[in-house]
Amino acid sequence: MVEASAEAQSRFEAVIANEQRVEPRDWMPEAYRATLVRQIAQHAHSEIIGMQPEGNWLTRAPSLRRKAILLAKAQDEAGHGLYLYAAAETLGVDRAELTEKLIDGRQKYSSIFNYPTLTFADVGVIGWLVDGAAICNQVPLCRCSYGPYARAMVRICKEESFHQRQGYELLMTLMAGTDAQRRMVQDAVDRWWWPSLMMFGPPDGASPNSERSMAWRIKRHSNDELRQRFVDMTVPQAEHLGVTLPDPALAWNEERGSWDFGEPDWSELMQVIKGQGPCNAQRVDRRRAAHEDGAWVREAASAYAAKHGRGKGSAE
Amino acid sequence: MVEASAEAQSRFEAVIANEQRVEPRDWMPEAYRATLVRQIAQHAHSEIIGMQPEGNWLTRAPSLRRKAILLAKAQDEAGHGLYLYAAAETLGVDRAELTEKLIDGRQKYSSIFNYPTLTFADVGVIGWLVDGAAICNQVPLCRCSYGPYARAMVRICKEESFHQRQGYELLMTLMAGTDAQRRMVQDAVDRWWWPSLMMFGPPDGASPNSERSMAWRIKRHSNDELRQRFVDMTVPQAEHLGVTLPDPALAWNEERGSWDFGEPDWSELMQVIKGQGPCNAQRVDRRRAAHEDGAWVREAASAYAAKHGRGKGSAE
Amino acid sequence: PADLAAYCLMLGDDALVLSQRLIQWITRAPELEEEVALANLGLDLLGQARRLLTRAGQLDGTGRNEDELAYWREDFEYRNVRLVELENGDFAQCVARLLLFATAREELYRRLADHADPVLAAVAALGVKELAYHREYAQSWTLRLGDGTAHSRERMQAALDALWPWLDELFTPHEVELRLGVDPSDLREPVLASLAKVLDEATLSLPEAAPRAYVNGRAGRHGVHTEALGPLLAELQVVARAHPGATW
Amino acid sequence: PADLAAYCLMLGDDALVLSQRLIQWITRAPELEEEVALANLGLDLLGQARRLLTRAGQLDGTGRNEDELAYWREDFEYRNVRLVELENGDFAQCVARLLLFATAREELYRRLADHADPVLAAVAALGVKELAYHREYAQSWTLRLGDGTAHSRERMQAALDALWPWLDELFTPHEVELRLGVDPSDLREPVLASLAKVLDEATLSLPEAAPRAYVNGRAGRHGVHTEALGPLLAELQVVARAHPGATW
Repeated sequence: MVEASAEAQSRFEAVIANEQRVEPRDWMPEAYRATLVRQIAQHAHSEIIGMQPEGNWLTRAPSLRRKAILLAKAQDEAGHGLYLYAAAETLGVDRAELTEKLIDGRQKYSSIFNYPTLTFADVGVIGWLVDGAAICNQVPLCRCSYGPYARAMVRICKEESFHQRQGYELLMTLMAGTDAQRRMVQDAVDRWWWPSLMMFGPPDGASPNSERSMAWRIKRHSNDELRQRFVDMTVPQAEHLGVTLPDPALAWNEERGSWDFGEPDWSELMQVIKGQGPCNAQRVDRRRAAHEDGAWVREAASAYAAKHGRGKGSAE
Repeated sequence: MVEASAEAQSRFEAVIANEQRVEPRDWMPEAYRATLVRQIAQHAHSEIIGMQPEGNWLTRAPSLRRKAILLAKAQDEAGHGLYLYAAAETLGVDRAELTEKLIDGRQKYSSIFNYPTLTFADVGVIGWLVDGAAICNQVPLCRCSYGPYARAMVRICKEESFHQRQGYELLMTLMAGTDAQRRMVQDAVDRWWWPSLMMFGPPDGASPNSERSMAWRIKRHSNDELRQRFVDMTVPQAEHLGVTLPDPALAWNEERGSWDFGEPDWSELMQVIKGQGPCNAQRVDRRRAAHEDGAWVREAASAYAAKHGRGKGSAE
Repeated sequence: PADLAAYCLMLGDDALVLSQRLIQWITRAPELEEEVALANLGLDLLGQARRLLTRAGQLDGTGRNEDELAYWREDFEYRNVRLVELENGDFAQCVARLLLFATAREELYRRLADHADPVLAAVAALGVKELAYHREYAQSWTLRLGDGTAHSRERMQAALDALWPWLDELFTPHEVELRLGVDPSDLREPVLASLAKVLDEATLSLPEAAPRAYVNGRAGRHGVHTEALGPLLAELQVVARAHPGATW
Repeated sequence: PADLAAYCLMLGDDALVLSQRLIQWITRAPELEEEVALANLGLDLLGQARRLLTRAGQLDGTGRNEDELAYWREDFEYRNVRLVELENGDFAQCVARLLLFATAREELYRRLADHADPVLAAVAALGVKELAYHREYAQSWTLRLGDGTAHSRERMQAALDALWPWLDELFTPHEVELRLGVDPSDLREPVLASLAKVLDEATLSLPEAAPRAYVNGRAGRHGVHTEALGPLLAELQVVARAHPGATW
């Protein structure tokens, strides 16, 4: 790559400083571009892999209305994946290449999806806690310095809030239901609470790349700030729902005007990040199988498009 | 093939006439050999394909005792297939070749297995009616003129009778059970009765090869004789069970000392024989898939045996 | 109204069961665009199923709602044609089934859009548009796979050959249909003409396979299904049945 | 007796669930001899499961029989290790799972054969012989696949690599096991030694994969399973549950 002119460099810095948007045609530092590619790709992969844990209950949803809601959500997630891959493509990578990196493990997705969904209540709890945590992480990204990513996030966040409300509504219904349904909810909360807290990443002291991302206005809040915000938002919701969050250290701190809470089991998280989570292999295997089983279909579409002079062979 | 000496020919005829056994080392007419190969192969294929309709309920058997019984039966059927393929191999063909002929449609299996098993009661009804009809067909084969086939049939018939009693016992249990269980039994009888009658083949007038098989003492009774024997045996069992056989023409004929019965829908049978039955494609596809999916395993076993100088590579 | 209820159940069960088969594709499709499209088709069919089952429950005098009908009937009470319940197979089979079903169902809905029953008419009127999109989607993939690579043509042809024998059941009238004056054998000619045109354009052969036999004259519309339906319903119903009387 | 009941349930569930997985192979095995052998192994495990569940029902004070325990518990009440519930995969995975499980279970049964509980001791005493056969069967196929063709070696190695991370759960003590004095961590050394020997002879590498994580410290023995168990139980239980109170 050509060395950037001092002028381009200072124009980029001014855009950042003035809270304006960097656009695809603009010059940007290589490290900024690489950071964005990594983050957007990881985010796109998370949408796609994230279809699996809930997708696990699509065929078994216990009412046709819930089935329709869940199916619409799966469809939204595939759509989010598409927007995000498109945003990544504005940075000069392509989707096929990112998919390869996902299935051979060179790029990550959110570790939360490496936990199993074991009852239909998990669907509600994922909506409430996992989508809730995702929203805390993602709302600030709507003001991210990179234009295409910020715009994708605006649309995604709107839909995510809708999913979160649907999740919470499902849980309210279950808590008003039978003992077995309430038990399912509490069990799901017990399993998902700590992994949700870990979605904000390691404690600030152990998060080496955060500072630069903050300077570039890709990231706007530290991991611990966002985690605290999530806990403060969620505790009253849990009370309203009537479930117990599985943390004996959880206590209102008058002085801070915030909830104190315990320390997640970071060693378990590290296992999951290193690929040893309960579902890491399963998730990637499924994605790989879909990709490989579909290769002949994509080839046929390309061959057809080449013969008939149409664009790249996806459904029109 | 060398022309048989007149002496060999007359020795063969004497063996048949004296109700002795033809053995693999003996000279035999080519048409006799070909008839036996076709019949034994078809019989072996029927045992193997016949595992599928009942195997369909192995994973769903509603009590652990019934699951064990059904699993033992599936194991017996695989065993019967092995004896029969071994009997066919004494006539100079090999199992792999017969399997190829099965999966590419050049050899048949009993058409009864092209009907679906739709409830657990089907397992009982198959034991009672289908194994019952098979026994009517097979008991005379224990005296078949070809020694290896006759000996295989002795062992097989013993196990088949055991399966038939187990099937009937299951139906007795269901008929003593809930309304839903009784309904299942009647529904299964309604579906399996006519196909069972068709297991004896077309009416004698339309069965061209029967006469020669009878002369060779491969076959000993005509299709219609066996069918009548089966009906006479089964009607009182149905009464004892408390089910209705779906034939309004069924009536005791005092004069004949036998039951009169209606005509099966031969056109439906012809559809099934021609490959258009509800399950023809499914049954052969499953067998083909198992065979093809297992090719690499069989190759590995052969390669290992070749390296280590052991016999053909099946489990020791 | 008993006949009309039975008819709504037939059409509703077709939609529900095919929707379940499409749903099984989610997270397994060859491309993300197809994930979105198949979910979309599944949602359309699920919506039709919900309205038709609801109507059936109103008309049959039992007052059962859509969930009671979907989750608490046994397979012999389901009235869908066998085509929609068969296991998924590969993407070519997905496309082939959609092509056969959508072509026939669009044609049927077109005729039902002015049916005397206002609910059925409304489902059909909206359904014509939905099914036209499903047919177009299936046609566009039939073209791509048929006229794509040699390998894809072979797979698409195999899929059509495998599913063709089940098509006839969609044209074979049940006594209820005859009494209601909605004989589906009228669909045969226009549907076959449409399919022939698409297959020709896709460089595929029109299969010649004969229809699949019935069992003593009964098939899907009479509740005599294939071995594929039981496991499909077991999966569909398992959670609902583990919690009788619960609200979700 | 509550601890002993819980322990019988753990071992019984291991046997029941693995038996169900083996049963799914029937009509799908690579050779008829393997149909016979896998049915045989499945029958042995099913027999062990029936005796162990019966014993658990006697000891836990509920008086539940084998079928009430097999058909009417939810997945979070199942106590099997996750290894036995994973989906079947190919024949190499079938062999790899049998090898890991049978080597460990034979070793365990050997120690339990003189247990104070006469039923558990009897299951174990018979089970040692059965499991020795299972292990030998798995070993013989490990050798053939490992030292067969280059392709089979690759698949056998991949299967071992995939299943190895689940092995550790068989050695990780549950509090019930500690209280009963049957700490399974004692098995680790002899089992790993046996496996190392077989893999070496089969020209395979000993996998180095780390154990699969638990969920907040809980896994199969605590009723926190993989996503594979729910569908397995749905299939196992569907008919029984459709007819509550019926006798079969």
